[in-house]
Amino acid sequence: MNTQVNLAGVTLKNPVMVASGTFGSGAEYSEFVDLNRLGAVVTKGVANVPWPGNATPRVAEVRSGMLNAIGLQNPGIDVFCQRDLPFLEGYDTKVIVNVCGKTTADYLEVVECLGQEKRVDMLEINISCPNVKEGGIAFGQDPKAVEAITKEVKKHAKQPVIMKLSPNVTDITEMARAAEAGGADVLSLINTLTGMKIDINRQTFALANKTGGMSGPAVHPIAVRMVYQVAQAVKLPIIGMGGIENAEDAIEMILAGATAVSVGTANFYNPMATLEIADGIEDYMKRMHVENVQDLIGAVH
Amino acid sequence: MNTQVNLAGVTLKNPVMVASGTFGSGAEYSEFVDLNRLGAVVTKGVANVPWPGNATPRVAEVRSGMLNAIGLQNPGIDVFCQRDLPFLEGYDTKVIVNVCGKTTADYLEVVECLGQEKRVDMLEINISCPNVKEGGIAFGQDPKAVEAITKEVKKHAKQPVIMKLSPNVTDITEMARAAEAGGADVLSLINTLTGMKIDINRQTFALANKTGGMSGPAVHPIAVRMVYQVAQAVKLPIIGMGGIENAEDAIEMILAGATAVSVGTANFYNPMATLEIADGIEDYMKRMHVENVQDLIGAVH
Amino acid sequence: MAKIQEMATVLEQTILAESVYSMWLATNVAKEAAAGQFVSLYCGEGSRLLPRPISICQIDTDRNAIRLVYRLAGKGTKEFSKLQTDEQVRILGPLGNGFPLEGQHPIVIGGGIGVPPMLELAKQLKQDSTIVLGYRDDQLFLKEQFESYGQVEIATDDGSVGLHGTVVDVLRQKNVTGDVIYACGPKPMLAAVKKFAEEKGIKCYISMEERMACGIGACLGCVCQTKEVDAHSHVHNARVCKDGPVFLAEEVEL
Amino acid sequence: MAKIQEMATVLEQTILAESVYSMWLATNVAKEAAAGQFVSLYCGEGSRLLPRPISICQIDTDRNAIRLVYRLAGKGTKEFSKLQTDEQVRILGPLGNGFPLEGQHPIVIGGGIGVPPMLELAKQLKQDSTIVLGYRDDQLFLKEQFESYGQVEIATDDGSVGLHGTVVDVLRQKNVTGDVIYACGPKPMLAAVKKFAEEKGIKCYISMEERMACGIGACLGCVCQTKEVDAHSHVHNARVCKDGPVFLAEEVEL
Ligand SMILES: Cc1cc2nc3c(=O)[nH]c(=O)nc-3n(C[C@H](O)[C@H](O)[C@H](O)COP(=O)(O)OP(=O)(O)OC[C@H]3O[C@@H](n4cnc5c(N)ncnc54)[C@H](O)[C@@H]3O)c2cc1C
Ligand SMILES: Cc1cc2nc3c(=O)[nH]c(=O)nc-3n(C[C@H](O)[C@H](O)[C@H](O)COP(=O)(O)OP(=O)(O)OC[C@H]3O[C@@H](n4cnc5c(N)ncnc54)[C@H](O)[C@@H]3O)c2cc1C
Ligand SMILES: Cc1cc2nc3c(=O)[nH]c(=O)nc-3n(C[C@H](O)[C@H](O)[C@H](O)COP(=O)(O)O)c2cc1C
Ligand SMILES: Cc1cc2nc3c(=O)[nH]c(=O)nc-3n(C[C@H](O)[C@H](O)[C@H](O)COP(=O)(O)O)c2cc1C
Ligand code: FES
Ligand code: FES
Repeated sequence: MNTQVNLAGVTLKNPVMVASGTFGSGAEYSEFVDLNRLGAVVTKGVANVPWPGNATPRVAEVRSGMLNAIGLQNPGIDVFCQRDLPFLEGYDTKVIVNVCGKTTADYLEVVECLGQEKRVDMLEINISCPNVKEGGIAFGQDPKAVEAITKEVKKHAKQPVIMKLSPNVTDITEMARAAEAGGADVLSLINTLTGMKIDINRQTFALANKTGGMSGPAVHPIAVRMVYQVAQAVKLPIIGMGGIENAEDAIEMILAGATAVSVGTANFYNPMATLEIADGIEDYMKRMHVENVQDLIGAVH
Repeated sequence: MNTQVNLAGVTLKNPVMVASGTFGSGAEYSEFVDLNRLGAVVTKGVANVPWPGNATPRVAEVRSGMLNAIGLQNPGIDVFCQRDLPFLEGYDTKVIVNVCGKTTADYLEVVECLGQEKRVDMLEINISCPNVKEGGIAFGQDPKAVEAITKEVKKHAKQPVIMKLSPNVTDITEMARAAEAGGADVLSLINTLTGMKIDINRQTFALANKTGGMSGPAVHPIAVRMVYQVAQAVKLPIIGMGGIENAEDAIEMILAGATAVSVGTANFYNPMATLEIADGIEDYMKRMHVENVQDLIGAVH
Repeated sequence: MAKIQEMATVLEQTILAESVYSMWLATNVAKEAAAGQFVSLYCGEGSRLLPRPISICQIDTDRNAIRLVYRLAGKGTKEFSKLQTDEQVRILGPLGNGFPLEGQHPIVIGGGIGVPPMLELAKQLKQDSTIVLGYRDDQLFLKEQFESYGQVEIATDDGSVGLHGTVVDVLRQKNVTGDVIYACGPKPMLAAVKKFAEEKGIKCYISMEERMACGIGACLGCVCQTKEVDAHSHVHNARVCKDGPVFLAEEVEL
Repeated sequence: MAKIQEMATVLEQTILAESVYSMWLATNVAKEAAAGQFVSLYCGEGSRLLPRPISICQIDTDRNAIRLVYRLAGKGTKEFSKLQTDEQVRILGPLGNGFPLEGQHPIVIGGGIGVPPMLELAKQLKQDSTIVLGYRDDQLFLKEQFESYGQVEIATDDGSVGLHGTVVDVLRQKNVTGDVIYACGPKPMLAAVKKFAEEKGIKCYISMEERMACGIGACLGCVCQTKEVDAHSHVHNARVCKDGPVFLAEEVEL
């Protein structure tokens, strides 16, 4: 049985990755999960300088999901390279670094920095964070901006570039095509959907930031739809994510057109989710007599 | 205690309505619910001629929600006026007729027809159905189209006009402002979010139509966010809907800026949901010492 | 037949065959129910919202109880299968129209998980019925009970019991005759039964299945295609949950 | 202190006061736990995904069990309150850092639902502790047990028991002295205790609370503001779940 998949020349041992921001840089979860068994670890978004993020409360529960407004707190690229990357050195898995910034220059600074890091296999450019005032989603809701930043990043990047798309758009295929036109190697989707929760007893917003990004099983059908639409619209490989909590969810995403999948929120309530999903995909392949996981990609269309 | 709310001059005895397409024209649910206790009944979308809708399967379950691709099956405006409206004659509640069409002319034909019906208190114009190829959402994702159709409808309508907005857009406030510019009296939101489900065992789409509209508690945080954003952006009263299953959900929507709320999918799994919500709002008002429900509208901002 | 929404109490749960469960529920639905009607069961798990429609297999008015026989299909039926005596489950019913009781020599046909709804019908027919039951393999269920109500013929897909073939093979090979047919089972079986009935000129009622959301006729989720324009919908669609699940075979497209 | 994720078994559930429950759980978390640490409990209901962090109130290594004392706050705690003996609940723990055992004359302060985590601490201190507990009203809980571990002083918001006022009123009016303070309770109480400690120059540990998603330090959901740049985050934020919940009062902004 062959569970390997290929993302822009990078071979993953299996299609199961983790979603940026839900897994730190792997250290915390390494107590539960053998990182060697993951297709790739995607790190929390990192900027050129440390970001403090938003005020608390930063997380809230909603039905079959959650809202977060972390606001991309991160220690900055220097600490990241000195502390977090060396930790991953010891593992036989691919490392994808998620990059955020307030301006194009911020993104490029991080991308340049990471170009020198051998341990980094790919870059994931977050142009879709709904929780920061500048940067983030502002780059991801306008096709011209998507194409422009993709082009700039590609000019400076040493590693293959994944553009991470926002679901908070009228037409996701327009953004996908813009990223493709800009030279993206891979697309990942979806980032979180903007949501809000109000505490009716305290008559206040559940999150200090008022709005937050919704993730978890509640968003899965929207993610599957968008992955499917993008798979029909562009030729690039897709990393599918949004609400994947078990093998069934992951397989749905692959059948819709994803080459690999990322598991996010599910880690929070089931630290072993990624491994169960990797096992479950193999079980499914056996049951359905599928020799090569690549035969499942986009098989329903 | 005063639970009355006012929508463009129409007074509802309480803010609890039903969402179009989830309650038929009231006949089926009248076995469970005293329709006299509802603020308003909103009927299933009706077109100028009978529509057969989409192939089955038309519904699928997703976590904390469902997908539907009914495709606006309806018996046409003539049968509606002869059969369904007279049924509602006997009840002391407001009647809002949801209108759909493939072309502007279709909408106008229905609107003209309904102008002669005394039992109809308001019109809700569905420019946001994701399940039909022509009409529906096509009118609702472009501000120019929203404004144009609103203007046309307003020219022909005898009753106040509610424009029903789609959440499948980058910026809901843009659509709201366009409807306001077109002369809408009230806005209602949200219609369903486009989603997809794949049956991994049969390797096929769960819905014959491939995509369907997602509704139910899973979409509630997105609906609350959009209601809040629209309440900040326009002066029109808002009917809030999307995933309301209990009084807490309804109150959240009102605090976010909705003047009234519609209950949709919850009717399917709790036929008494609307009455429980109406009671629950009163309990909340007592508990919080709120004399007038209107004092809750947009109270969190 | 007023519809009842309430918490029903499990009286007994047993396993009849591999993945096939039988559950007796104490519920006022029993007071109103007719053969061929169904109920909606709701999950306790709050993320699963839609009803699981299950046909009524037996009605016991003395105990104010109904029996449901169901096959494990997914998460909902799995949840139900774990219910123990005295536990509760939310129910809405009775739903749909049920079978009209007609004819002198009825032919009662059930295939697979379409077998259970025919039991109450066979009981109520009190006629000289021929009962034809189709199963996958030797995991039969309810057969003994049917034997009290008529002449039972069996077909299995793998030939392990009775005739190796389908229920329609039984009808043809055993020259089964009658003046009305009642059938429930998978769509291909219903199509074959319909064709058989047309050939022989026998009136034929079939029970249909479709995905449901409301279960009471409001959402238009569960339609099947009709030959003529339907009186309610004014298009070629009838609601399985309200206008059915039982239809005259000639009226629907299969 | 390895973290354990498993199904814990309810040994006993009792009501201590209005809306305050005590639950003993058999779990291997007991083997690893320290005073001041907490566990994440998970709901059985599939639409509620996030952990409910609950402090460890007592550790019984003999029975391999921990005790949780919690107040009904919403749907999760309501679900837990219905768990009966032998039923199971998913648990992850022990989490966080716990209280360091220091000083000769500790002052142990608990307010409201901040009382329970201080019990195991008071037990382990084995010192001449002064224990100051604040309650809303006469619905006291755990008071008797604290009395085995030191001199107990009570304050209530409504004056129905002990001093009419706050725990800090007790500290001042009774001239409580000591060489280290441990406190858990609502934020305003912690702020007042911190101020008191600063005035008196007493070392002070406080246990913080924040909304959590992962509970293990990965999501950065649960941060509190720190005075200095935090060693892990490199900003003025520390993770309550991992770097806390216990902090030196002077290190955090309240
Ligand atoms: C009128 C009617 C009578 C039925 N009677 C019986 C019976 O007596 N015994 C029995 O075993 N089964 C019966 N079924 C089928 C039964 O409804 C499904 O097997 C059951 O809903 C599956 O639920 P699940 O949660 O286990 O499966 P899942 O696949 O997890 O269910 C997901 C969703 O799909 C729906 N669904 C899945 N399969 C079907 C199906 N075949 N028909 C309709 N909806 C489905 C479920 O209701 C649910 O909303 C009947 C169906 C209908 C329409
Ligand atoms: C480190 C720590 C230790 C705690 N120890 C105890 C204890 O020993 N006894 C006790 O009664 N309570 C304790 N709490 C508070 C307890 O976590 C909440 O009361 C509980 O999570 C409420 O859950 P719910 O589902 O009933 O409420 P809901 O309001 O329905 O919960 C919704 C969401 O908000 C979260 N949430 C709600 N209130 C709080 C809160 N105060 N703190 C953190 N998250 C919250 C829930 O975990 C859940 O994710 C502690 C909190 C923390 C952070
Ligand atoms: C707490 C939290 C933090 C996140 N941080 C980031 C981030 O730093 N960069 C990013 O691109 N996406 C971030 N995301 C989005 C996730 O990577 C993912 O796209 C989204 O959560 C959907 O997947 P899920 O439903 O499996 O969680 C974050 C999500 C959560 C819940
Ligand atoms: C089965 C079904 C049919 C619907 N039909 C219509 C319709 O005819 N016209 C319309 O404007 N909205 C229709 N809707 C959308 C609902 O009115 C409502 O906007 C949406 O379902 C969100 O609310 P909910 O989550 O409470 O269901 C339909 C929704 C469902 C689930
Ligand atoms: S399930 Fe709603 S009409 Fe049949
Ligand atoms: S809850 Fe995730 S870092 Fe603390």
